[in-house]
Amino acid sequence: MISLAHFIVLGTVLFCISVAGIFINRKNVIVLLMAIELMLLAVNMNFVAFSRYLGDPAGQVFVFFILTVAAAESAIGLAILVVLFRNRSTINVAEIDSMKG
Amino acid sequence: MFANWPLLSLLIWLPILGAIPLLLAGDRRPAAARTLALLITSVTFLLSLAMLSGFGASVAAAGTTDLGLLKNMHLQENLLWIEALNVRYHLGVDGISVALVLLTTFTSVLVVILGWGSVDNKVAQYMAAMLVLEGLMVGVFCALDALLFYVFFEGMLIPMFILIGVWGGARRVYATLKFFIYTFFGSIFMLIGLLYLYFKTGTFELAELAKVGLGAQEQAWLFFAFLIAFAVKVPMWPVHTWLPDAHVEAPTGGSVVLAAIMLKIGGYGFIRFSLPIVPDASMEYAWIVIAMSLIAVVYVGYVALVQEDMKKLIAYSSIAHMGFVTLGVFISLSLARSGNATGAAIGIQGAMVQMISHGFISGAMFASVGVLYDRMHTRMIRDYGGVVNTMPRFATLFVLFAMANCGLPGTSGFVGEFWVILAAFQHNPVVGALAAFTLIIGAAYTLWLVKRVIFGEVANENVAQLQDMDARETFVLVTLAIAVLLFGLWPQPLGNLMDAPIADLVKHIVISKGA
Amino acid sequence: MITPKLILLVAALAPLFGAIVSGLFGSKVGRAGAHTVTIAGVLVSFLLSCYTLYQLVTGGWGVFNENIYTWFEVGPLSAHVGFLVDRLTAVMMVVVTSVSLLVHVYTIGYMHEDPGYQRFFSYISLFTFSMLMLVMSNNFMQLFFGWEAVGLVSYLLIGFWFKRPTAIFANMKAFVVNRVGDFGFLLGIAAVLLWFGSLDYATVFRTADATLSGKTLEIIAGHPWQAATVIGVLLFIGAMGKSAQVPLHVWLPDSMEGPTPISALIHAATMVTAGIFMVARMSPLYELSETALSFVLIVGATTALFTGLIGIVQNDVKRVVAYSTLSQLGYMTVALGVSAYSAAIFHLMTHAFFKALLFLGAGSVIIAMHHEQDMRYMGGLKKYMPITFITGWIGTLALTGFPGFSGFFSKDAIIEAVHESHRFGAGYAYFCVLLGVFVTALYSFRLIYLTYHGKERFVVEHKDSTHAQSHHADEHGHHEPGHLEHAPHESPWVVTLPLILLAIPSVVLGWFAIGPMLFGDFFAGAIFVKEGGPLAELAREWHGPGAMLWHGIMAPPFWLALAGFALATYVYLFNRQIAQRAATLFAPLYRLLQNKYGVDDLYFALFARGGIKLGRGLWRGGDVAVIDDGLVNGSAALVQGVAARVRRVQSGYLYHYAFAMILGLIVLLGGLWLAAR
Amino acid sequence: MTQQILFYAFAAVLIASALAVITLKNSVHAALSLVLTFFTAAGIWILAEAEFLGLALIVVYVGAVMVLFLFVVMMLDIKPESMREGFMRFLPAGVIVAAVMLAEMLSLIGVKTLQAVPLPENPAAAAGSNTAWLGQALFTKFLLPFEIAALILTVALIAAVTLTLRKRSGVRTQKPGLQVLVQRDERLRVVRMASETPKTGESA
Repeated sequence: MISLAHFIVLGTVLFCISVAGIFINRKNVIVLLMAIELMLLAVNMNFVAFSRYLGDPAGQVFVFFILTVAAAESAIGLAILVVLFRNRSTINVAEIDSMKG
Repeated sequence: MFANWPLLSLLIWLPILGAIPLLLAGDRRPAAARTLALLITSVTFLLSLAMLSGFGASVAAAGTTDLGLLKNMHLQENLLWIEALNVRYHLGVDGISVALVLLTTFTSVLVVILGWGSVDNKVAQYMAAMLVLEGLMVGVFCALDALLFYVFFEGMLIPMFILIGVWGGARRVYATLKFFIYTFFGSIFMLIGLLYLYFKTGTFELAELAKVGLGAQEQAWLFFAFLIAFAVKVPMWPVHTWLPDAHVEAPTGGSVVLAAIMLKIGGYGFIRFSLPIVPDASMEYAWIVIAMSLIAVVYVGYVALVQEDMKKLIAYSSIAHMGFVTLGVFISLSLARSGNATGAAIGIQGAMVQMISHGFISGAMFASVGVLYDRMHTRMIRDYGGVVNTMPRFATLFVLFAMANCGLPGTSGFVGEFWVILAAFQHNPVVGALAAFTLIIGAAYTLWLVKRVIFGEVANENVAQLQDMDARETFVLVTLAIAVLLFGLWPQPLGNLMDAPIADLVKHIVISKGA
Repeated sequence: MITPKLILLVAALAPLFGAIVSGLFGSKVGRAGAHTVTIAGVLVSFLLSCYTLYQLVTGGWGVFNENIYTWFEVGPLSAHVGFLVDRLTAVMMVVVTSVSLLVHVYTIGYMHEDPGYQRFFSYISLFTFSMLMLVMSNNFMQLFFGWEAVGLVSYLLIGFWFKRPTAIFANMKAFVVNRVGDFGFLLGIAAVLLWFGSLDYATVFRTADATLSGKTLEIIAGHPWQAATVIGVLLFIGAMGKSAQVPLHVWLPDSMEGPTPISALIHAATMVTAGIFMVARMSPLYELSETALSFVLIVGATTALFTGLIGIVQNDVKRVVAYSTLSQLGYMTVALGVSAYSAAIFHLMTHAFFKALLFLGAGSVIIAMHHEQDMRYMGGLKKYMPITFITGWIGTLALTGFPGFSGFFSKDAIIEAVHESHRFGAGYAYFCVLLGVFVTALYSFRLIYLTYHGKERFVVEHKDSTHAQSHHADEHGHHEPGHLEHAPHESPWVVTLPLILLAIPSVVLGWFAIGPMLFGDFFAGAIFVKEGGPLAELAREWHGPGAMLWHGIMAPPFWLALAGFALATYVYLFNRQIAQRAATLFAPLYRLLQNKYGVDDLYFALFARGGIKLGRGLWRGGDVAVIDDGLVNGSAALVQGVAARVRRVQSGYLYHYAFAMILGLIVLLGGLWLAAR
Repeated sequence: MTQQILFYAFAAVLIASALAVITLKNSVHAALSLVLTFFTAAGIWILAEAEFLGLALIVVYVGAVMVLFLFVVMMLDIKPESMREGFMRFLPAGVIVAAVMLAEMLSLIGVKTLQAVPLPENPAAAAGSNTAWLGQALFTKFLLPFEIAALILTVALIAAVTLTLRKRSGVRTQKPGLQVLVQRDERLRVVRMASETPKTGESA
């Protein structure tokens, strides 16, 4: 029997993996973006589980929206990445520090 | 004939909206811009004179019985402005405001005439900024809703900011920033205070706020919030240092408006906000204001003595004179609380007369410096000397204004100082003595200025080539001279105008509002 | 309808009218127009003043006390412009307008080539108006009004020759020193308002005793001051400024930078006596405080003696007269101090005439000497200008109190009154006024001898050339001292006529005025003296002016004056070397007097330089350093400094921000976890 | 029971592939691992009876987003070695942070208590299917957010295109606007010249 806990634990683990991913892949923007996708997936996992658990469609509607926004986000993020690469010939985050105060 | 006109709205919006055609007329036709500005300010001034007709008739006829402080408010206009916040477009004038509104409209006409020749860069914009400023200042004096007041109060900074920043002198950027940040810093506290009052009472109506009961702690916080806002505006020592810089960099017209009217808003704020809304805290902390005012009189007097820049000297002298306003207001409060209603009335009357008179005198002084500056392009005292030899008519008027500035009887400068000193002596002879010290120090710095600038042999070739005033300048200065002498020899009309609201205010502030 | 009110209004406003016409429309009316209209104005005023005095003396009018208009009204308190005219006022009005009239006439001659002719007439007419407003006032506000207005005109007139650095320094000094006095005066008025709640003379005087008794003011804890003393002393500080009493006397000698006519009118005859008049007017208040009167007495006595001493060493002819004025004002003040108010007013009156005479005479000499004022370059002028010479002698005799002259009666009355008084300080005052008589005689005759007698100490360069056009061209003496272009000559009639007209009252006024004014009830109702004042004592021994004359010859003052006269005669007429030798012999004393006891220098160092230093310190140290640099720019710098450090956190590296977020999350979760436990 | 086995199987693959995403050297491999992650996630969602979202995840992510990722990864010329700098250095820190967080979260969630709670009956059953159930909510209560989401997507589309659009210098293009505005005088010059007739003799 699958309980709520299964999903939530799975989401948590997924989330922590993505956090670790952000940590160890600090140079590679593409992998960073992928880690963020993972993170969103973890969140979505929770949404789906709770929606099912509470019998409320709002949770799944939200997942739907998150998918939309995440798609938009990754489209723009990748576009930025392309422009960035075009201008700087690198996607190494260590070299991108023009926001330095 | 004006009874049914929305006169106050006209006074506010005519200049502001009048600025639009002025801007549309554009740079290309400066003559048209000047004429139009003169026309608008003149019409506004004439309309403001219409306020006086029917003044004195009781407002209580308006119907309701318990009008409180609104009892003396004429020409009220009361519309809902922001429904959600219960903010009202509520205008009205009592004697106190009328005097200040008249001062504003009067000065604006003169300022436009002053700017006629001395401003030739972006004339239309200059005039438009002046007009907007005029409208907003009138609005400040007419607003009976605290938020409306605040909007005008802050809005006023913008045209002034532009005036100094665009037409100012060499260090104008520094001066404008200092001016803006100082005053803005002050008024933020007032906004917080007003919001607190709003959340407590659900209204911004001044008359309602004056009635609401407040605890001692609440009053103290509100008092200091208002104090910071108005003290910066007055300005009181030690938040006065923006004024000399702003004056020095401002164009002549800007200086005149700044000194003649904008400073008065601080004093007006004390009378409209601090005293009625938080009387107990005002009483409790009156000593702070009194001490600050006395420092303004003595300390700033000494500082004025050693200034090398004429405008700076006059600016410091303004601070010292405005010290009398705050002194008068808060002395009255403590006199009122100790049961001396006459003394209290003397103090507030003195403060009000001092404000009006300072409007004329400091305006005239700055205008005079402007006359010299237009010719010599320097404000340094050491560049002058013996101006009387080449500009006798100007020198005559300048000496008159200088005398008024030292508070010579017969000029309006005397009236306010006289009453305030008398009131201060009733409060405490030592306070009176310190206030009266202005007789000496005021004479010293003003006459020293006159000695170095006006009298003596012609100091240098530039002075030797000076031309006496033209008709336009003569008109402005003579008009101001007449005002100075008129209210010096016969200030009673002012007294009549303000008698009723001041008497009611004195009655109001005696009552503690502890909740 | 010719009412007293109308007459008084016209009397006061006529000079103002003249002043406005010649001041504002000077170029239109021209020189002749200016002097005509102002003299006409003052003449009208003079005639109406005489008429007023006549009506009051004969009882045609009662005391006039009415308000003209309301100046300002606050609740129950109102300040008016109004007139209180009783005999005291009327006497003052006549003195002011008569001297003013003569000075106006004199000015035609004295200033006739000055470019500021109309301006000058405007000023002196304005002065006459202001002075009338001062003496005719029926309340404290208007008194202050006139008080300051005469100060203003004095300021304008001292600085009349505005190109002279000394003149514009002197006028500023005069105004500021006067302001020190006015500071006290205004506080005195404030004190009156505090206790009486009214500014009207009538109310204040009527209730003075009842209101002030038992009232005290405690500023320093444990030292209560009597209300009457506080009021008296504060008001008298004003009088000290205006009447140039020690230590506020420093402005008067410097005021001689102004043209001579105004030295006569303002700085000798009228304005400087305003303080005396004021104290006499306030006699109901002063009588309530022995302390205040003692203060007055001591200040007056000090002024009378010590300023006279300075006069001995002055070389400028006008300055000698100026110090003599100071000394005489001291006499008047002494009289006030012993409650002999009417003696003070009497001396004020006689002094006005003979001192105006002396000043105008000095002016006449100055014209003749082509604006040379140094007595060391004069001498032997009696043969060139007989009228000036004779009137000068008359004035001097009156000043030194030669029996029979007006000054004798007034000054002797004061000395006798001081002698009779038992007030604290009266002994000191008696000493001062007695010695003062000697000093007065010494410097007065020194002036006469150095100016009119002895050898001519000037050189006339063109003896043959007739008096020609402009001797004003070089009026400010930038040529070599003692060198004249033309021989001195008697002044025109407009100058000598006032001298003659002033000489008459200087001689005769005392004879018929002393009886009623001092010992009669002339000032009844105007001046109030408590029972047993010194004048009442004297009145018991009063047997008419003749007897007083006889008595005076026996009394010490006469012999002291004679001694002064003798000494001056010996030293300055016969043996001038002695003066030099005395100067070297008593060098420290001489230098002390030359330096005017160092008071001027002290004030200059302490108040002028000190004030500037203080101002600069406050400005640089307070405004610029603490407030602007410290608070204003300091807070900006603080924000900037904090930001400069905090900005390092903004490394710009994405992973730093992400790390910060994650750390935050961990901390947040940790917090939640702790809270959940 | 089957469900449980399936769940654990999917979960294991999910975690393994997620770990692969963050550890693989080659970005292309990482992207492909992510595809696998999404697939298994979709499977788990379908197990949770959220069929529509499971399918949507596959369609949207695997079909569109991941292809985009692969495009970009392949388009950009990235050397994997330079991207791996500091990987080992930060590995311990990453692991520790992740572990601490995991521990905190799990303890906060309270796994034990939740394990006792079985999932209730599928509420979508009443509506017929999960899609209908979701659709009803989406097009009634969440209509406005739905429209806004659509707008956001459009904006993102335009933004992405605008961002990557490049003005190349030296590229010749037609400017029809200018072409239309051409005046006769700019193109044609009428020159007056003497008429020339070929000399008869020269004509061959």
